[in-house]
Amino acid sequence: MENLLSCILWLPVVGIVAVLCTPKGKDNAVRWISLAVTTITFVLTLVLYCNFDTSMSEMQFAIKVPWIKAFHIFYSLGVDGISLPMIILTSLLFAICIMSSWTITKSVKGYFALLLMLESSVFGVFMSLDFFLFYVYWEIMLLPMFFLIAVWGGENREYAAIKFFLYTFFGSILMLVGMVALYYVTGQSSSSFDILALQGGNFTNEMVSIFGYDFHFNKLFFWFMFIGFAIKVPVFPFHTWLPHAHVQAPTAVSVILAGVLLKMGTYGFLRISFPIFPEASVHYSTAIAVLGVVNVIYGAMCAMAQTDVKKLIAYSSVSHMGFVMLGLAAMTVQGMNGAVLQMFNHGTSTAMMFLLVGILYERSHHRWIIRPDGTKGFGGLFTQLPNYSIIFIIGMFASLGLPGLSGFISEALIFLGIYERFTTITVIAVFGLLLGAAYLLWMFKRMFFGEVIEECKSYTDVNAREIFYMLPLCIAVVVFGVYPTPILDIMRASVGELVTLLSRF
Amino acid sequence: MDYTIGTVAPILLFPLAAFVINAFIGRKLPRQGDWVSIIGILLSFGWSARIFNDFVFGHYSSDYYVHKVFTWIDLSYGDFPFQIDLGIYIDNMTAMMLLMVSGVAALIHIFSSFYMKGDPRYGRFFTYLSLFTTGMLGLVLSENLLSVFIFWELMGFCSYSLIGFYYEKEEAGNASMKAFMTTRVGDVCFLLAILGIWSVVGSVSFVDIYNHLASGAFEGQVAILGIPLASFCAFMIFAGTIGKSAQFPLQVWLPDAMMGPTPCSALIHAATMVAAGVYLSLRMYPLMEAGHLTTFIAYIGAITAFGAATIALIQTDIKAVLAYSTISQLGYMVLGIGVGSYNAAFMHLITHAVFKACLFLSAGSVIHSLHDHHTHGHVQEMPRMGGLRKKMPYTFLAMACCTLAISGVPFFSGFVSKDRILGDALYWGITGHHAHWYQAIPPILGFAAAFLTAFYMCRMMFLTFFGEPRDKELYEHCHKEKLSLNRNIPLLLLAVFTLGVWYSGSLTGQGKVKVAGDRYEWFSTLIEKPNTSNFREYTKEPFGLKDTRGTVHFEKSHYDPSHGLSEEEAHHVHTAHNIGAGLSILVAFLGIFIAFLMYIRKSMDPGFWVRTFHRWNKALKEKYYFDHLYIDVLIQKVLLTVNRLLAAFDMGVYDRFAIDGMASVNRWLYKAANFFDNFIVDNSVDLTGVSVKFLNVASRTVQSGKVQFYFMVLILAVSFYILKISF
Amino acid sequence: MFGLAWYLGIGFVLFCTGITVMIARKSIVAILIGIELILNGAAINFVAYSKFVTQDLDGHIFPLFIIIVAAAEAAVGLAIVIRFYQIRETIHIDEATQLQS
Amino acid sequence: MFHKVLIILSSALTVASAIGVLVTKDIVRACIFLFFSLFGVAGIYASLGADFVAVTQIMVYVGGVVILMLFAVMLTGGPGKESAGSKGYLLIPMMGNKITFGFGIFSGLVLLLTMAKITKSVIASVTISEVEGFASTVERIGSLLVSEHVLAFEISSILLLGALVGAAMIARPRKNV
Repeated sequence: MENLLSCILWLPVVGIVAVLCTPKGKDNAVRWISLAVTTITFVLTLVLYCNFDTSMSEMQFAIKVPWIKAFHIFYSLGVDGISLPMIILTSLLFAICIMSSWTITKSVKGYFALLLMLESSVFGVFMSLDFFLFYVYWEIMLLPMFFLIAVWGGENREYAAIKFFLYTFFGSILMLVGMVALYYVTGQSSSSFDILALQGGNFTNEMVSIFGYDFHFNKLFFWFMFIGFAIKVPVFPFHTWLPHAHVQAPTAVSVILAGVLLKMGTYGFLRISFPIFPEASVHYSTAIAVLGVVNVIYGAMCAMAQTDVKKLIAYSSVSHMGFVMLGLAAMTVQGMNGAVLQMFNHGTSTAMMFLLVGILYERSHHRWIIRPDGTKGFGGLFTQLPNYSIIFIIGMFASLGLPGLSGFISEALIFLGIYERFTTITVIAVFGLLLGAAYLLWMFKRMFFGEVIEECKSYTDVNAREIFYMLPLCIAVVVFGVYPTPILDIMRASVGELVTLLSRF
Repeated sequence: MDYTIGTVAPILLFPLAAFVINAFIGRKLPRQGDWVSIIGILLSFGWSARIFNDFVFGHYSSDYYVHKVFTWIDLSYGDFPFQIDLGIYIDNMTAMMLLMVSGVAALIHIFSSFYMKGDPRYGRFFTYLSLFTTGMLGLVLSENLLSVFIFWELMGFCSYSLIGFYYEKEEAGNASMKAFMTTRVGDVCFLLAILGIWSVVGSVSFVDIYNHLASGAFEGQVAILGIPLASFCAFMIFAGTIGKSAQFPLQVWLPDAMMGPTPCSALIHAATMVAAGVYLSLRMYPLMEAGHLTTFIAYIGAITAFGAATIALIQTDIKAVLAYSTISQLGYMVLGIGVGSYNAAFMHLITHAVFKACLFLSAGSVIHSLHDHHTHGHVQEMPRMGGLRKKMPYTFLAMACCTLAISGVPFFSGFVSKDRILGDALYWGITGHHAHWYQAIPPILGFAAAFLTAFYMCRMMFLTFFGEPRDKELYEHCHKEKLSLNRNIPLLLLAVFTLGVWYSGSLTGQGKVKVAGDRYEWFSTLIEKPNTSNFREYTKEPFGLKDTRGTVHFEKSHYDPSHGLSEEEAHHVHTAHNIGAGLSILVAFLGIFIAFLMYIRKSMDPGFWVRTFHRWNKALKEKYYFDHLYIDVLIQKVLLTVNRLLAAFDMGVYDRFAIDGMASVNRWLYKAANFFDNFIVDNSVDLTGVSVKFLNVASRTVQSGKVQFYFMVLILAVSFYILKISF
Repeated sequence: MFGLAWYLGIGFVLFCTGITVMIARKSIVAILIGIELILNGAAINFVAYSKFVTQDLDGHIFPLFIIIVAAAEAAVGLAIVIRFYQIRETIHIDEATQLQS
Repeated sequence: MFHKVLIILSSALTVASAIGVLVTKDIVRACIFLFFSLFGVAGIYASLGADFVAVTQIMVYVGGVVILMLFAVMLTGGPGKESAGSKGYLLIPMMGNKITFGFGIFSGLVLLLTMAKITKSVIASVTISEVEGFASTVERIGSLLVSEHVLAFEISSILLLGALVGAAMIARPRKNV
């Protein structure tokens, strides 16, 4: 059991080797190997879930081995209630993405190897308990993303890939500065990179002097970390990489990007920013809430004006991640739990949306709701693709927060959490739900209702493979919408502990 | 019956099971699974009837209730308790709602098997119906606002799907989206109310809210901008009602909702779902009072009742007339809430559900039998009908009963409930002690609307069933109606329950003209405003235990003609009611008479009135320009423009200049530095040509991108470094 | 006269010539030749030191490995040259601009 | 005497040929000069008493690498094609121009200066002694290779294998270019 995490972490790496060793031309073997690896990983995460003790808030399955002794860097892994849902989500989405990528024909080997590499690095981020290790995985993750977008993307892929890379890299550099600063302020001791040892708000009295000005250590470096993670979320002024990256990326990468990678930003808040700088977090929670509500409204309004389906959904991700930010700013049990739940639920629902758009794209090779010349890109899909439409309805209503589907509970918990602290902000943010329904339904109306337009008549309905990989997500969306307790139980203790910590400041 | 969640849940679970079965394997079942849905709702009806029997004929006490909860979400950790409960809350009102909803729904299910026959998506229609019934029954059984909200939205979804049922039509898409979005405006407000209440009560259970209202927890709390919390929450809940029950100013969606199949219009957009808003306001009535919102509510109700009735005057589509009459009748219920006529408002909800369902089903029966062989569609336009009573006598009979009921003719249910609302409004606004001058308008509008209602309903009847057939071909193709189980029986059954005697022992419902005596005033006796002081000592009852309340003795309620008022006040009230009853009979018959003159005797020319009030007529045709205001101005001009500007700003300005601009800034800085260098060199060094040439060579070499040059620089730099440090 | 300094001098002359060749020449083959010279210049140093300073045979092992590495590098490098020639029909190093933006 | 002659001859050969590599116009000639230069280096090894290294040098370098280079030159269009920059009276080598040549010489000289300085201090700091006599090193090198340096030895074999396969892979003619 001690090595379970390492198994999950390194299994995709084994998969990479296996994929690379496959003889040329055996593309199907590559696909099956990747699928097998991701499926086994998913099963292993389920084993992890079954053996997880939900009553504990501490790290479980922890392992700590020295890595670079000179700098007190450890290979230190562990999961708690915040990271476990993310790990399960990651492994599930990757298995689904492998299935959805079956139709990729351009350098199959490289594509699947990069996907597996991405999976391993994402696991690394969610499991690391050593700040240095966390940072390393955080950076490694950029590499496969860059190539996946730049090689397998749409027509403007280089621009999007470079933009994505530079944006995120800018954030990581600020994070690196913060990490190094922490290393020196803790006296380069054996716990300088230990995330668990750092947390608890030990830096309330430290001051740093930059260019002759004195700053509170924790307030200054809270913002360094904040920007680093906020770019990944993305929070309002740093969000513009997202539409580009989403529109250009291939379907599976969009799914991973929206489903998992955005969560790494908010996970960073929960794992690093809030526990290490609790005082500054509480002090600046209003700012976080304001940024969150701007995200919600701004993202939704931008989404409404889009004529490209994928761009629309990309902006809706901006809007939905704003809810997560609101939940984090609430700093109450319901808000925080809602935020973590929203991270999970957004992962499933938005993954559904991107997969569905990808399925459509494979048939139509364009994504215009309304083309630039004013004609309809799609029309009457409901008549043409009945089964597809039903799945689309489930995904769409989960995304707009219909009760009974997953999005609602997390949003309700977030609102319940934040109302007492920021009433005005809540009143504004609730109207984000309205806008959210508006742009999704408007899109749905324009694409699915009415007579079938001429070019849509050749589209075929979803095939068995597509239904097969949409099914787990549909089930997750419905089941966790009705009965979210399995996930809430995992996270309750860990989130509660974090709230207890924050409430002391 | 032992009331636990387990024993009550089947009401909900039967239709739910039907939904699940139909959703997954419905297409493979014989008859596409319609019998599954029908059996589900019939079982549910049986169960509801049993509860109704228990509550109405068993305990016969107005403050008896059953309240059971279980924990749905528990997030408590350490010092932070937080849990969300779900559960059931059954009192007399719930019991009646259950019976009404399941009964009406069962009949509509049966009728649908006639109306939808041959539709390519026959099975799917029943799937939606089952889901909808689940939602409505769940809403009625809910013990807290959050679960009310959940089922409320679920019904919104069903409504969306059913309005968009004929998705080949572009207008169906527009209408369904309009319906969902308009009601969602109210829903969002409702959610805000939940949040506000939660911040004080720590739960949104009805009993907890009553408890906190009784102990005055809402006093002194401020929501935002200095608005008292009670007013804020009450307003927001009422905004939910406005959205769901299509009140002014969010009434626009309901007429468009008639795009859906007629049985679903009957079920959702007339009888049950739209009444959910009123039901919610009734449940939260103590909060409305605490928030001092009643006058506002009365105004909204009166404006809606009157405005919708005027629009209904000129409609030519039979379903549109019924849609506007629905809005108008819902306006009456809201007016009833506003004027404190709790009991009558709820009674009107029930009676309206029955006769409006019947009206819609009758309309469906008419529409279904009128088949245009040129367009292959059903005909809904009244100008093409006429004289149909000979062709379809049973439909005519049912519809006539309902028309009399809705017009407020004595002996019919509409008269009993509407008359009491109008009487209470009269007392509240004009004759009562506490009546202020500004309260006089709602009752006046109410009576005016009653007159208009009688007129336009009779106009509809006369245009449809009387006179000569105006479209001969259509008339000839219409088959003679035969008595059939799934077509006429539901109509006639519903028509039977439009008689007033089922609801009240007296003619006016006030015990004034006693037909059968006090014993049959069960409705007035059983439904009373929630008395919040009863809940002062309330503590939560946990899941699954036996009903502790069974041991508590409740006084059997008796009919009290003076409603607990002092004798003098009761006299005033009764006087007002007598006047009100007289007036409403008068206006009803006046309306019928004028309609008779215009459309049967033809001695009055409707065209004259149209010409005289042509500007108003135009406004009515445009539905008072609300669609124009909302869609063309607010959404197209304002919201979408703002959105487009924002999106253009985001990608075209912010991203292009602020983010990508970083690169340009770098390039410009480089150029500036380069220019500066050249400039300085040009002017300060005498050897201009040489220096320029050298600089050119240098900069070209530096920028060459050639490996060897870089290598050389590397060598030189290393050499320099070594020479510098070691020697 | 022919002590350590002599041998080191030879080695350095070889090394610097190699550097100069690398910088001055534009042919990829010539650059590879320059690299060979550099490697040999370094190898001479090892052997010279082993004779005059440490007096063991470790200094002889290193030239062997250098030779091995040089052989490997030459093989791969020349293969790249040939491939490059197939694509560009020249071996001028300034033509290798595909990675430039 | 033989020893001194050997030293002088091989040193002269090495340096002169290296200069030749630098200044010659023709790439084939550069390869030939390299051949001689490496041969001279082998002679230097021999004069240092490193018989085994000297032989290896001749076998691998002179016999292998240079021939490989000649092949490469021939496969890539042969000599003369690239000597466009070599006109005028100045002896500017092919495939370069005056500027690169100048820079090359310049940096070479700077480096030489640097190295001379380093060498001066190094020689001053080490104790120089000379091994008397000459004994064959083959046996001892052999045992060193399989005992102390066995890891490096094995790795180098893998490296060679990799280089071999890699070179074959890269140079393999493909149609779809």
